[in-house]
Amino acid sequence: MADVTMAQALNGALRRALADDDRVLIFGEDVGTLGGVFRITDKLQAEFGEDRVFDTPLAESGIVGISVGLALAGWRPVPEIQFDGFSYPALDQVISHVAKYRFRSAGTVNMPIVLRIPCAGGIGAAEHHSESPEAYYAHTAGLKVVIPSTPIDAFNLLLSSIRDPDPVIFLEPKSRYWSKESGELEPNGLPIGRARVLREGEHGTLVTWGGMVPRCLQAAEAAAEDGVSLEVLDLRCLVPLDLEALIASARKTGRVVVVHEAPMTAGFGAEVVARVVEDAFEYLEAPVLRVTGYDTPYPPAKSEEYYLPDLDRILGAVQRTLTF
Amino acid sequence: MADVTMAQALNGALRRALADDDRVLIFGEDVGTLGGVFRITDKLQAEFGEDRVFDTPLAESGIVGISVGLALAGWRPVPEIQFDGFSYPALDQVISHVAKYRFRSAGTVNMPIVLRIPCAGGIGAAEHHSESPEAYYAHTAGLKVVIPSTPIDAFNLLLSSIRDPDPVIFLEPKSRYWSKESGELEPNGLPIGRARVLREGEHGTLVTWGGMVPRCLQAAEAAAEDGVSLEVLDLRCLVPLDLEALIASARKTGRVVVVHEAPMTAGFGAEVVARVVEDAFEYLEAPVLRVTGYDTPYPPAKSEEYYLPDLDRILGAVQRTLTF
Amino acid sequence: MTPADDELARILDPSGAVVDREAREALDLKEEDLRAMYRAMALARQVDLECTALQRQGELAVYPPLLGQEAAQVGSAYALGEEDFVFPAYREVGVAIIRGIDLVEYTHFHRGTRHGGIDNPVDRRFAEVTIPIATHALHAVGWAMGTRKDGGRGCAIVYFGDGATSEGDFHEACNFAGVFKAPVIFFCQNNGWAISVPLARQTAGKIYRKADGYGFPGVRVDGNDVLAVYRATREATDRARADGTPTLIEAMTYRMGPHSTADDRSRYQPEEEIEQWRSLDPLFRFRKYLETEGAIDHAFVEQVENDAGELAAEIRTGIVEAPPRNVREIFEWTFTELPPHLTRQRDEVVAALEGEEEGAGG
Amino acid sequence: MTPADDELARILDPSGAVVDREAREALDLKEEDLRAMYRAMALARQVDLECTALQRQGELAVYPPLLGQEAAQVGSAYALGEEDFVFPAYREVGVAIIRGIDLVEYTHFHRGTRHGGIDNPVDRRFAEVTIPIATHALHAVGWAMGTRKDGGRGCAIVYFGDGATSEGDFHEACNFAGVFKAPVIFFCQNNGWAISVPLARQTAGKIYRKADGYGFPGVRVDGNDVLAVYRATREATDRARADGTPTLIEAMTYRMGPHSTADDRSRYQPEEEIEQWRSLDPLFRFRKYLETEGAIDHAFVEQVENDAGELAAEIRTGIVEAPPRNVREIFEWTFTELPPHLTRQRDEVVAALEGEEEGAGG
Ligand SMILES: Cc1ncc(C[n+]2csc(CCOP(=O)(O)OP(=O)(O)O)c2C)c(N)n1
Ligand SMILES: Cc1ncc(C[n+]2csc(CCOP(=O)(O)OP(=O)(O)O)c2C)c(N)n1
Ligand SMILES: [Mg+2]
Ligand SMILES: [Mg+2]
Repeated sequence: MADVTMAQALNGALRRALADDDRVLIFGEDVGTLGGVFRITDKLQAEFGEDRVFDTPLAESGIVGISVGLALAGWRPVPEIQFDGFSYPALDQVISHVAKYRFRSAGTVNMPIVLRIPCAGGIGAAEHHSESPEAYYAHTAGLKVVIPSTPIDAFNLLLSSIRDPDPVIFLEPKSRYWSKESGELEPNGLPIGRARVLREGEHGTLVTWGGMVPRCLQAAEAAAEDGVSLEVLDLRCLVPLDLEALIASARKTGRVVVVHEAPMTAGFGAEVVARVVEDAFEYLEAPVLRVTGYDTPYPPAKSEEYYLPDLDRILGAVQRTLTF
Repeated sequence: MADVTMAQALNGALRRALADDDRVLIFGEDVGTLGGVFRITDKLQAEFGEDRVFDTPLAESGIVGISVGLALAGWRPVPEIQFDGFSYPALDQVISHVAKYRFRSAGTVNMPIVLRIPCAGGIGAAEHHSESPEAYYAHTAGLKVVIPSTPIDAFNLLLSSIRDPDPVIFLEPKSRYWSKESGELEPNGLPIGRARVLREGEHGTLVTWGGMVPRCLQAAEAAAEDGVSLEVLDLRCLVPLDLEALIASARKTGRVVVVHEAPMTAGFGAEVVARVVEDAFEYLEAPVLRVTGYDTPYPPAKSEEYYLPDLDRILGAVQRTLTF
Repeated sequence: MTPADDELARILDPSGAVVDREAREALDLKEEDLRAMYRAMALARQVDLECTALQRQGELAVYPPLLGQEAAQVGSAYALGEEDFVFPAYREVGVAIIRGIDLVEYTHFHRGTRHGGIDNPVDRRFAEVTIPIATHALHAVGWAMGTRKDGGRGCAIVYFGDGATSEGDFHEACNFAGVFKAPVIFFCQNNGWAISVPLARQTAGKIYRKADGYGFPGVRVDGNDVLAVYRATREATDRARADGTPTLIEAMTYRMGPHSTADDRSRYQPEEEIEQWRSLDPLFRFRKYLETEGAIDHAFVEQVENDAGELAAEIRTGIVEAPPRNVREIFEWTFTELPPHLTRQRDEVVAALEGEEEGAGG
Repeated sequence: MTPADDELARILDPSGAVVDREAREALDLKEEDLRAMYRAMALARQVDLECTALQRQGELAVYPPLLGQEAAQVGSAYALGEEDFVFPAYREVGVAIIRGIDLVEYTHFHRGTRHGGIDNPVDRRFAEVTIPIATHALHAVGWAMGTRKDGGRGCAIVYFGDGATSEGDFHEACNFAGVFKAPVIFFCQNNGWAISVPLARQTAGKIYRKADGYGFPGVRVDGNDVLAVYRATREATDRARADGTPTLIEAMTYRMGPHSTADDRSRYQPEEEIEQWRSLDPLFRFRKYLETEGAIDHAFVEQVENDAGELAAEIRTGIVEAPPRNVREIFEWTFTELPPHLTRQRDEVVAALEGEEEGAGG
């Protein structure tokens, strides 16, 4: 089995979706000739033609807005937003229409739109290129929110997202684009909404997603050296949330630390805390803690190492729960 | 002391701000001749002239975007967005610029913008007119988020918000516009960031804000009849959050229920839970629970009574914490 | 901005006299078409009055009257083919009538019983009523792009007001339509006002001339002249079907009523202006013309009035007697399949309601 | 879209010969102005090359070259007065040079040491570097409205690309400017590409003609002719100062480099096109003209080259030798006063860092 990067895996998923379903359309800024600034759509236009894969004018609200119309015409739009920070001009179309159209039509129209957004930091990018907007989408009822952390998951979750009849915000952690995994790019039927235990543990659980997954695994590794056994749960989907897996792990270890890149206040970590507290309170040995980006705008690239949760901060929080 | 409605109080605060500081500008859709669809800007244009109070074209991103420029020119913009559901087209300007400009200029430029948004439901309004967007703003680092529930608070908090050198999202719960309070419209120096205990209690705390405040007071009233003494905490500001007051009350009663209108998932209620758990864990007798709008788009007016937290749901949650 | 404007295309003058005989002759309208158009305009007016009354009586939450805009709506909608897709804003009862939309369901939107107002917009080729201004213009463009990819000959028509032209989405929609040659008709009912904001505060340009910046034609037409509107729209559909060329039509009309039943227009709308436009009534103008041409007679007019009354009564009964909707629906409408967290919430509500019912019953 | 376009205003042809003698004579430029403009263009080119080199050497995170756009930037910026306010996008080093911006601080933006790049934009009359496309056009309009309220005679100039004209914010900005008579110059550097998307996929209209839809003038100018650009901008500032009339200037130029140092333009940008534009080099053209007129000589050109080298070296040293910024700042930049939750977070970081230092020291 060959190594694939997440970028290749996503490209493979899109190619497969285009081949399997001739209603799938891919479009966005620079996705055609260029193949996307991250090459996720590399060669797809050449292979499937300009009718299926096309560049749009530079207008994000437009990109998402035409997706609604294309869906009404029976297509399955898979638009790309170039970077997290440029997803905001499209928020009105996402919140007011993509998320609500099924509801507004009394359930008579589906919106099978997958909005792909490269997201989050850790790659030394310029301003507005390292945002973690997942909480905005997770709070918007009517959207599913998927965020893979490994190539094979990315492949399978993108395929399930495209097959899903409902709108999916598909967040791609840029810091994982070049991560490798060995495995086949063959659909494994993985549905949306299942978390994954990446490492079993006894003394505590690290709950995380996206770009923070490898760091949590490292933290678990480091903790193990000190005799602390940490479970690592990769949520993979924020909506629907895999409550079962989350609660099972929280009940098992009794100590939970949530780790994410976005600012702490009203981040999705708070939702994880609230769910754990609601359903596993009597099993908790310590407060559920959060290790997150700070409540400041994302800093300049040279400062991001201080901003993003690092091993020290993660292990420090684990320590606080262990010694509570 | 005469009774004033929240609408009158807000109008009074704007009038006073215009009179006290000739850099204050008020603008938005229909705020001039019409005085706003809720009459919050009633007569202000006649009094202060078209230069200070003016109608804009129908474009929310424009309204917020020019605010940034006006602030750079030394003005204190107090723009109005007509309804919650129409604040979304402006989210990019809010997130990418209003919230970040001070940061981007390495602290050398302030953005003293107060963005007023009538919000939330309970008034039988049409689609897109009953949204509770507070979590989007609270999660955006660089913004303060204020949401008064009574006329006198509204008056004072609006004045402090306008005096604040940083951007404030000022949410006005529409269901409270016609609520009355007796008191003077005289500034009392109330700063941003202070919660208020509206009712003292022993057995549990209801944490809430905006349109749910009166309902929580009713719930406390009803509980009292059954011998259950509930404290009611009106947060008034979500950012900065009055952690001190929140934690004090949680520690005192050991049981907390958060009540808000917005959908549950990743709503600001989750943040309240997470803060309470972090700082008052050992005092908690029961899980911190949330009673909120459901995770669906805001329903048609005729169904909103089922959607919004009601006495039964609030008291049910209280009961769950009491019998935990 | 009065209908005397130079660039205004017109076939009938305000008295109903034909000012452009050639254009009139060239129209592919039979007498029965003319009668159908008149009938639709008259029905629209009656339904509109009924809805306003229903709101005053507390049966509707709010209603935005179309009074005065009947010709713009009916003239344009009548020019469409079955394969065409309508993207309405919130004031398009006249269009809904032409397109055979279930007006009871539609009016439930304004009652606050449901959102959107249209069941199965895809089959009906009539999108959900849309309140967020100009957002639906992009939906129209997307649909038009999509139908062209399928080799369809349909075009999309999106209705919006003068105020809508200020929104970014209007611009992005026009620009996408130009670039992708999307067969869309951007139909602007310039009724002079966006709530309290007059056109002059909305834009310093002319609306129909904005089209040039996107590389497609823009035309201005007397929006109270149903025949001129029909012609302009038909020409636009022809262009759209031929090679996907979009058109921006600016129909000069006037909002004779308040913005909505919640509006107090006495604060801003000059009485004289309303008075001036009263003499330009589109229904009156068309009736005069049809009478002069002998296309309709008194009996026909009476019959239409009867039918209109019946339709209005049907709507009233339909909405007033409708059983309340089941609150379960709001969970089922959200996603195709209920995810666990929504199942939990749905079950909670249902249990509570059943508890209440049992409580009440027992 | 070649410079041979009909509607293109031009004073110098590509060889540096004067094609519009009358226009040339009418310019209020003394010889020292011409030299200053040449100098700025040459400095811009050198700084640009240096920054590209710095990026290749890992000293900058990413850099978007302005190569080929020197005339558009310098010609327009030179026409401004001190009281005018510049709203740059991210490619405006040429403008920054004319406006005396601290290029070390500015380059720190591209190094990833700080955002924005400008300390105290209000005093500098130069707004933060802005990456989200077209968003700053609204800031320019707001500033222009604001300065007019104060009776100021300044105008705002906002720089953006051809791609930016597709965004809703561009439209809203133009529309607000028209309605409020905001003294703004919308300066579009149409360099043919928005990353990999050519103009034809960006809009089906002509950019300068979009202005008409907003009720103000739009002009197209040869963007590689620094004198024509100067004249167009000066005329625009005159109009703006007179009564607030905005202008949209479309400067036809070309992106001779990649979109940014991260870009692989071989995937989309035709070599022949680049070749064709190479012969239209703005710096060469202006130098030829100045030499012919005897306004500069070899010594001057050499001196400028020297100065440019020094400036480039200063930037290099300035950024490479800058001490790292203190991480405390990111907390202090967020709000004017640290709220409790940020104090807590700041203290955590500071304690951790101090712990590390102590650990390292002890
Ligand atoms: C995005 C958005 N902003 C504001 C509103 C509130 N609003 C509803 S109708 C209206 C005026 C619309 O004017 P126009 O486009 O001319 O249409 P008309 O109502 O005159 O038919 C406004 C401001 C809205 N519905 N959507
Ligand atoms: C809102 C937004 N969307 C996307 C981007 C990513 N992006 C950066 S530059 C660019 C192309 C801009 O083209 P143009 O406006 O022509 O300016 P140029 O780069 O050619 O100077 C794109 C798509 C962005 N910065 N902002
Ligand atoms: Mg109107
Ligand atoms: Mg360009």
